[in-house]
Amino acid sequence: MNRTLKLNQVDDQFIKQIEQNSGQKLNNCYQCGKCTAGCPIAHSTEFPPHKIMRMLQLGIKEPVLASATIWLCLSCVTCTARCPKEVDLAHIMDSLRELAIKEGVTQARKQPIKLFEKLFLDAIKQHGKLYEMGTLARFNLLTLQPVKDLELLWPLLKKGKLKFTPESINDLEKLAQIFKSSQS
Amino acid sequence: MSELLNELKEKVAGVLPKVTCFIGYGAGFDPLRVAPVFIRKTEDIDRLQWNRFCVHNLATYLPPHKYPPGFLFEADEKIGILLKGCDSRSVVQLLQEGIIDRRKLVIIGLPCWGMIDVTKLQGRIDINKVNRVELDEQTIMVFTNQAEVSADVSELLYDKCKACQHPNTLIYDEFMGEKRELTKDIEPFTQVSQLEQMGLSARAEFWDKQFARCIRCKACRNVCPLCYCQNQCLLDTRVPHWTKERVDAQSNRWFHLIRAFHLAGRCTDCGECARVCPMNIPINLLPMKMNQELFELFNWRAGTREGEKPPLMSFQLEEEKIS
Amino acid sequence: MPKSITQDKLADWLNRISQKYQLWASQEREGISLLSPYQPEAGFTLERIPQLSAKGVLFPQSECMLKYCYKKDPDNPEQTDLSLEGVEPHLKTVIWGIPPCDVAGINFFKHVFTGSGYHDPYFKARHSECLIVALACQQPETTCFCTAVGGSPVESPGADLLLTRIDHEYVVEAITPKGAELIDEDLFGMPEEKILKVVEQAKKSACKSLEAPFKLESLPVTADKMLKVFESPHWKEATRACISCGICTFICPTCYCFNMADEAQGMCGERLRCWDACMFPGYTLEASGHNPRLAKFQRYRNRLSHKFSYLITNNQVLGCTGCGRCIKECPAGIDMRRIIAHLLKEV
Amino acid sequence: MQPEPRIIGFLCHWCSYAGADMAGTSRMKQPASVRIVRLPCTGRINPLLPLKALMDGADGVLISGCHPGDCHYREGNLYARRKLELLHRFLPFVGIEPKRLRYVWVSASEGARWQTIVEEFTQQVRELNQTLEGYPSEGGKASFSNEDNVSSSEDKSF
Amino acid sequence: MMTKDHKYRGPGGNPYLPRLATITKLYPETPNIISLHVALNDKKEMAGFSFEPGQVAQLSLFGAGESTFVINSAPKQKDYLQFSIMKAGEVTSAFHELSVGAQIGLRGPLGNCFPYHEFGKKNIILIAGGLGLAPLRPLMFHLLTERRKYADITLIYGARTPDDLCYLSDLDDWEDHGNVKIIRTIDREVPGWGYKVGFVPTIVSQVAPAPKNTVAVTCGPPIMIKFVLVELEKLGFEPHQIYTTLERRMKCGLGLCGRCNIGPKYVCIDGPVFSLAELKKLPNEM
Amino acid sequence: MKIGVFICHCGNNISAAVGVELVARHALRLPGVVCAHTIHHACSEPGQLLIQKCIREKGLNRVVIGACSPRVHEATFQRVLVQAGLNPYLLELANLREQCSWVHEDREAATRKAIDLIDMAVGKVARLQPLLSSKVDVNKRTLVIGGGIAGIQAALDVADSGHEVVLVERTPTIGGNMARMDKVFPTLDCSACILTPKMVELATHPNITLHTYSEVEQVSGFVGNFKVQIRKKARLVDMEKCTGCGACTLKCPIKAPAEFNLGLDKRGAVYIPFPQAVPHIPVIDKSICTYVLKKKCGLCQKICPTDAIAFEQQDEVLEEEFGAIIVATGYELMDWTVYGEYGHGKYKDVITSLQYERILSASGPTGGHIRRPSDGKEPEVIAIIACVGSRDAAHGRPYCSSVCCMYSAKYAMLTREHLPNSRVYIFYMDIRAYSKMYEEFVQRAQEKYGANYVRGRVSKVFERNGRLVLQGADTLLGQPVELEADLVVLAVGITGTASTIALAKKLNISHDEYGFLTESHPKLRPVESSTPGIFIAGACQSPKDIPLTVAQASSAASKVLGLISHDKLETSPLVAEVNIRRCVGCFRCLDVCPFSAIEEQVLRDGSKVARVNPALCQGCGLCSAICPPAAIALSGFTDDQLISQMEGLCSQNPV
Repeated sequence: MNRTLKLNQVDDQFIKQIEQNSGQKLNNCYQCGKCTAGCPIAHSTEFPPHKIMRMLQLGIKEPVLASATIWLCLSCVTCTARCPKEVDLAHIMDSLRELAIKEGVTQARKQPIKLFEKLFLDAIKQHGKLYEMGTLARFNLLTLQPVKDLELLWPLLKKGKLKFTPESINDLEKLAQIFKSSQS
Repeated sequence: MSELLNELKEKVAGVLPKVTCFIGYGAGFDPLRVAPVFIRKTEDIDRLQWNRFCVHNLATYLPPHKYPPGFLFEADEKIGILLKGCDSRSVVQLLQEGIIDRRKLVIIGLPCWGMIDVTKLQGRIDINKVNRVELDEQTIMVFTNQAEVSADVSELLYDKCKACQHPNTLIYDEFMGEKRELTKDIEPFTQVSQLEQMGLSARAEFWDKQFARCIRCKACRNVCPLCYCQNQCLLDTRVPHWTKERVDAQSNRWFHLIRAFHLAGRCTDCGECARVCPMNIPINLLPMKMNQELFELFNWRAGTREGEKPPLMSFQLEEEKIS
Repeated sequence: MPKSITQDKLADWLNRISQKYQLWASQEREGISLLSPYQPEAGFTLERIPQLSAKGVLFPQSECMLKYCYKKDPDNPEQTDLSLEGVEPHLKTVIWGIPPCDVAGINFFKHVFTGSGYHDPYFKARHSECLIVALACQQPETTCFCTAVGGSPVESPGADLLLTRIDHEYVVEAITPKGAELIDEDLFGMPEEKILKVVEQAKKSACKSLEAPFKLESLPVTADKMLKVFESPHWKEATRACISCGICTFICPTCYCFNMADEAQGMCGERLRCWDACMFPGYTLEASGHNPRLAKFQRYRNRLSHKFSYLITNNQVLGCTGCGRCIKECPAGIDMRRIIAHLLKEV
Repeated sequence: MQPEPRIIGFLCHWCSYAGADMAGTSRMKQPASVRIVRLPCTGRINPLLPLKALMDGADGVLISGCHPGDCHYREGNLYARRKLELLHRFLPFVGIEPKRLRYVWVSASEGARWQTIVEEFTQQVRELNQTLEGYPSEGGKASFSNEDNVSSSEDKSF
Repeated sequence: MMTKDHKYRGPGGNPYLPRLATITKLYPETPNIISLHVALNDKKEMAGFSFEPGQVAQLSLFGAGESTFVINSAPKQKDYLQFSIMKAGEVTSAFHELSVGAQIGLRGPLGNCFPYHEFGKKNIILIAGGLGLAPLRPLMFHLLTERRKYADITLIYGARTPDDLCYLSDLDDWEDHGNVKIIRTIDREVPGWGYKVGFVPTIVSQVAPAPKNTVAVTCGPPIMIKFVLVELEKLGFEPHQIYTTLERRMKCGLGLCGRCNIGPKYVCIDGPVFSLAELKKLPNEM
Repeated sequence: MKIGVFICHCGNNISAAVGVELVARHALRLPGVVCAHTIHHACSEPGQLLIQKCIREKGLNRVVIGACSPRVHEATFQRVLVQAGLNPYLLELANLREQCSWVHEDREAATRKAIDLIDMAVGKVARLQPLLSSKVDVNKRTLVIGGGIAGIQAALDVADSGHEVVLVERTPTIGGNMARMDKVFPTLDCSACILTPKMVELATHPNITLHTYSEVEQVSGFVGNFKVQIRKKARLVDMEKCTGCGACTLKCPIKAPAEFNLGLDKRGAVYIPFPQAVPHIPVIDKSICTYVLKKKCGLCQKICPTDAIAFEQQDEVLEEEFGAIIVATGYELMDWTVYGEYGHGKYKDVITSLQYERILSASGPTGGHIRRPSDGKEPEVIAIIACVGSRDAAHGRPYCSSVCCMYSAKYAMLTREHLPNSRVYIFYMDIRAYSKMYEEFVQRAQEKYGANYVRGRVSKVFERNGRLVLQGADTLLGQPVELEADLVVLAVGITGTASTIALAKKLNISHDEYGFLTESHPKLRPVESSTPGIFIAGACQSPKDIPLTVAQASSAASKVLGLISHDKLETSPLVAEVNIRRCVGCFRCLDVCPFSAIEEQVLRDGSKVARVNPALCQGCGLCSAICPPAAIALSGFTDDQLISQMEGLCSQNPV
């Protein structure tokens, strides 16, 4: 990454693709950093959101697609909500993930993230809301790290933050419809 | 010394046709003293003296403001003068202030090894009864009718000579003898530092005592080459009413403080004020303290660099040493 | 009959005098000898001629002549009242141990301030209650010339007592009855005959040791001669080095010129008289800006003419006691002896 | 209780006097110690003025002008700064406590700063007064009082 | 002439102490000269106060100081003394700030006076410039009280501008009722000025009074006096026919403080009036 | 001396904290005070009348008023004195409100302080002297120096109000730098379209005399009365006869770099700087014309249809008088060649912003087509480097040139309009787009025109394979970057000009180390120079864009109109005065006077003393603080008055 960046070798195609897929003008970003400031995962990633934006503006493709950021993104949409230039960053992240999957830029390290996404969505599909205990237990077992985060169990239970049994929403029918339509 | 004197006489003989008057040193009332002489004729050249008693700063006769034209010199007279290193600082300062005209001045410069402060002999012998003196480079022998004493010249030097920074005339038309090198760095403001070892109130007391003696003969002011306001001196006026008539320690202190401030950045440390004081008050310390501070603040030493603006006549937006 | 006192008893004597009188004696300060109000702990010295003459005791450098006070009544603010109070000093004083030339100076003041013209009440009051103890001057200084102006280093008319030192003993001659009262019998003894002879001898040799730099004829002739050399170019020539300071006048035993000025503090204040010096350029400066003695040679000429001519004309007294202080202390090395000698030769 | 010290303030008209006015307009309470002499500019200050104030018995002298670079007359305060610094450094040499003199820069908008400076400086002078430290002389203190100070003592030496 | 025994004794015999006095009237004479009427606070002393024309007094404004002024009221005037003060130095400026009722100090009379008793039967020519008329004013009053004793009286009076002329109403009065010939002059032409134009010495040479049986008295700025004396001598006046009053910086007024001397003479006690003959004997130190 | 003291209650603003009756009673004890009153509102009509009544009845000749700050009501009370027949300067105010009652709570302490303040005021007032302000005639003519947009606007504004204006322009035409520009931000309208009408208006305005190719040579005098020498340099073309046909310029065989196009092309020895020049009259460059140099050629003379070529013409020096002067001398680009790293002038395709303006301009050397200087090709990649000679302490340019951000964005837009396929990179540090529509302008450049902004300075420009390579960094990315460009435009910083400095010396106004003129007060007197009567407008004061320049020019014009609306100027009598009897002629006052108000004066006896020109003196008092014998005194603040004021405090009786 620390090689000198040749500005002339800008991947125009990449920029166009992202702009098209996301419907956002990358140049609208003026690098104020508010996205990063509000991002819950910014601290734990190599490229915080604003930097992703900057790289996109310059057409830097591979490092962006290979970065954990796009997978760690929780889609909490805080960035989009707070962007003074109305850039829908969450949308751009989606587009990036899409492109990454399409281009097969998925490294081994990133697998658990995909797994987590799957388990997460499964739980939602099933209950209409998150079943923390179940999802985590499955994730830990499937990633072969059964005792991970076990020390958190007791304090969370004590405070009533974790429940052994899942809760479901009332109208699971409708939820199923949503899933269905989104997959089509 | 005597070689230098001969050279001086030759030089003056050479200079005299170019000037109307040459200011030098001549015999005083006893062998320990000299007096300024004003040589106008060739036959008077023999009155010149050069010895270890020639302490007077002859520059004091130069500012025309001090003596209205026609009373000491005519307005257009060209003057020759003998200047020691320390005295030449006064001339440089006067030139800097635009008070004297270099073109009307012929300066003979020389190296100086320091002048003997005859008052330092007092206590060893009554200096007011001396009728004979023998002097060589190192030793002085002094005789009265009743007694004699010999002393080491280096011990008897004026304090200013002991702290001499400029043994050679700084600005001159002709230089006699060989320039003297200073062998070691000498702290120029020792006299000031000595006094500063006292506490604050001790210093106040010291000055109270000193100023209680002052008789306001104003010789300190009048002998000063830089005090050229003469009649118009602030110390002589009642409008504005800066000074009080009563001669007491309080108002004498004020008198000398005013003078010190008027000399701030201008005093060239010639020490004449202290020398002429009939009450032996070390008045030169006040302007010397100013000099010390101005040196520390602005690296300023009056009378050493012509053409440079004195620190109190100039400023910097950002002062290096003032916060 | 002369008495004598040994050196070790002098302090006792002074202590006793200082009980009854304000006593002035010389004190050693910063390398000079100064006539000061006597304090036993400060000691005294007889080694050297005092730096300043004794005139300051009877004619102080600054003296309050009167006090005034303006008063206002807040109920009648447009009216301001004035009160005046003269201040005349009455103090029994002894001036002790001064040389005959300074005594001559006081005699001179007596002529001028209490002579034929107006009397000066301040000097008069001080002088009338003042006793003078003179000390014969046995080893004159190189600048001394009292004999040339009619004085003597060892005789002191005008003093009340005269001391002459012989080794550790001082022979005391009472010149006036008032002086005799100062001699306390228990401290004094009778001098031996041979001591008195030594005194005579010493006095003679002291006089001999003084060479007269010039010879004056009678006072009126001197006055006349000095007036005649008024236009001499020598005045200008001889005073080129003068810096117009006041040293010569302030330390002079006979210079008496003064200035009068008010100092206010709020509504009250005092009128002071302070020594002034005719050598100051501003001395005769008029409010119009005109100065009749603008050049220093004119001022110097006036000073010496005053001493050697005008005072003789007006007060029949010569204004110089030959103490030599003005020569010794002149910052410019001006020697009035040479000038007088030179001028007298011109006529 | 010790009386409030008397401090003479020399303030330039354009910045500091206006700043002191500003403190007044904003009712910023201060010790009643400073008596202000209004000047057009600190450049007008001859160091002899503050010195005379101290010699005549002022407990303190507070000088304030425009901030360097902001002088109404361009450079008056810059000259003043040099002179006052020299005065400040010189005072102890003749036995005057330099803490009795302070020079500061206060702009027309700095009422609060003026208030703080007055409080601080007054406190500093109060402390000095308790020890009578660094008075120019004993006579100095007295001349503020009611005493008829016109003296006739003549203990001169000759 | 006044004799020296006519001394000012002062309260308690101290000649340095002034008597207390009050300013009873004050009015501007010219833009920088005021005239004061001064009355001694002690009514008896005031009534007994006598002086001769030419004599001076020292006025004290305590706090500012003391200065010498010639008494310019008529010698017969017994309820006040008049002084005219030009603003020049510290003391005179302070006097200009006073108002009626102000308390001042007065020492006097001091000095000698004009030898008017020697003027009998003679022509008298008075020559004055500016405030130099002040010493001549009491003399004129005195001469007019005994007008018949004297022959022609002429006054040549000049100033820089018409505004600088003092005692204008007196001039008219003397001219109209005193049988005095008055010649007014100013230095430079000014519109509306109906009299002579030129410096006083020039006018003196123009008027050319005959020296025979005449005395001339002149007073004014030193430079004017100097040239008037020259002119008079040119006209044939002998030194003993010419009188002038001198101004010197005075302090004590008693011949003691030592600054107003010209040679052995003190202006304060031997003067201020001198004849030219006397002056010629003195060293040339004007 | 009759002093009246009036203590104001100020409603209860003062009396709440100060015992005003006690203060007034105390005042009666002070020397010279003949009456003392308290007044509820001294500034109110009854208050003023009471003061006047006392002045008249008691014959007061000095007045002390203890009330509010002199900054509030000094002028009011001065008028009260005048109405009562007293000189207004015989007044001293004691500030009992802002500096006493409002800031103290302890009533006793506040009263004691109030008494002190009255003591001081009485002390000072006793020494005050009546002062008369002198009046000087005001010349109604205005000189405008500099014919750029600032000078043009100022001249038109003053002239439109019916006053006579003389405009002096150093170059052969007016228009200045604005005339060089193509489009101007933030609207991108054509510079010439808005400027040239104004130029023509100026040239034809009945109240304006235009001197182009002229310089101010000498200035003396003071506000209301300046005397100015103007040198009209010889054009060698008779302006009366010339019709501006331009035939001569076409025939001239000599070629020299054209100043107007900043050396991008050449002009003849006789030339018209640019097509819209005003006056549209050629000038002959004497330094290269062979006829002038060697008396050979003379083609122009031969061809001129109106015989207007006048080789015999000489410089002419005019002496004119003015009441006010507006300086509008504009700016220059700093000498960017100190940046060796940017090619040092070595690469033809590294050009300055002003050069790029000319390239963009339809009347420019390329006819408005973007072609690079080296080979005339259209560039594909254009790099703009901002802050060249701005915000750069190392090159002695610590300040922001304030317009580069904007014109860089403008270039990006114009470039993309001209060459839609080009790429524009702007290397910048910060974007400063603070004014109306500016931020939007920059955004537009980025968003609509695709300008590539790279945050980071370029460290080096060098050539590689016929292209210019820029070594930079993207600080947002935290990574070095490199760009190959075809044309590099340096946004060169703006600086004051050497000729402005020289002019400032003649005018005696101050300037900073960069050659910008210094305003009298950075906030409150932004168009006044340090010398009264001389005003400054435009970029000669600081880097400025056109809207600000025009605003300042109009502001200077209104200041001028304010000044010349008076027939006479009253000068403040609070100025320094020399007592020539005391002056010893050391001239320290002359050295420190910031306003050159002090000059030497030779007296009749030949001695030299100082003299103050009261019209130039601003009353700062530096001179009186430095004068050793106190010969020069600042009226109203003399040593005597200040000492007396201090003694008032030190010597009076306490309560």
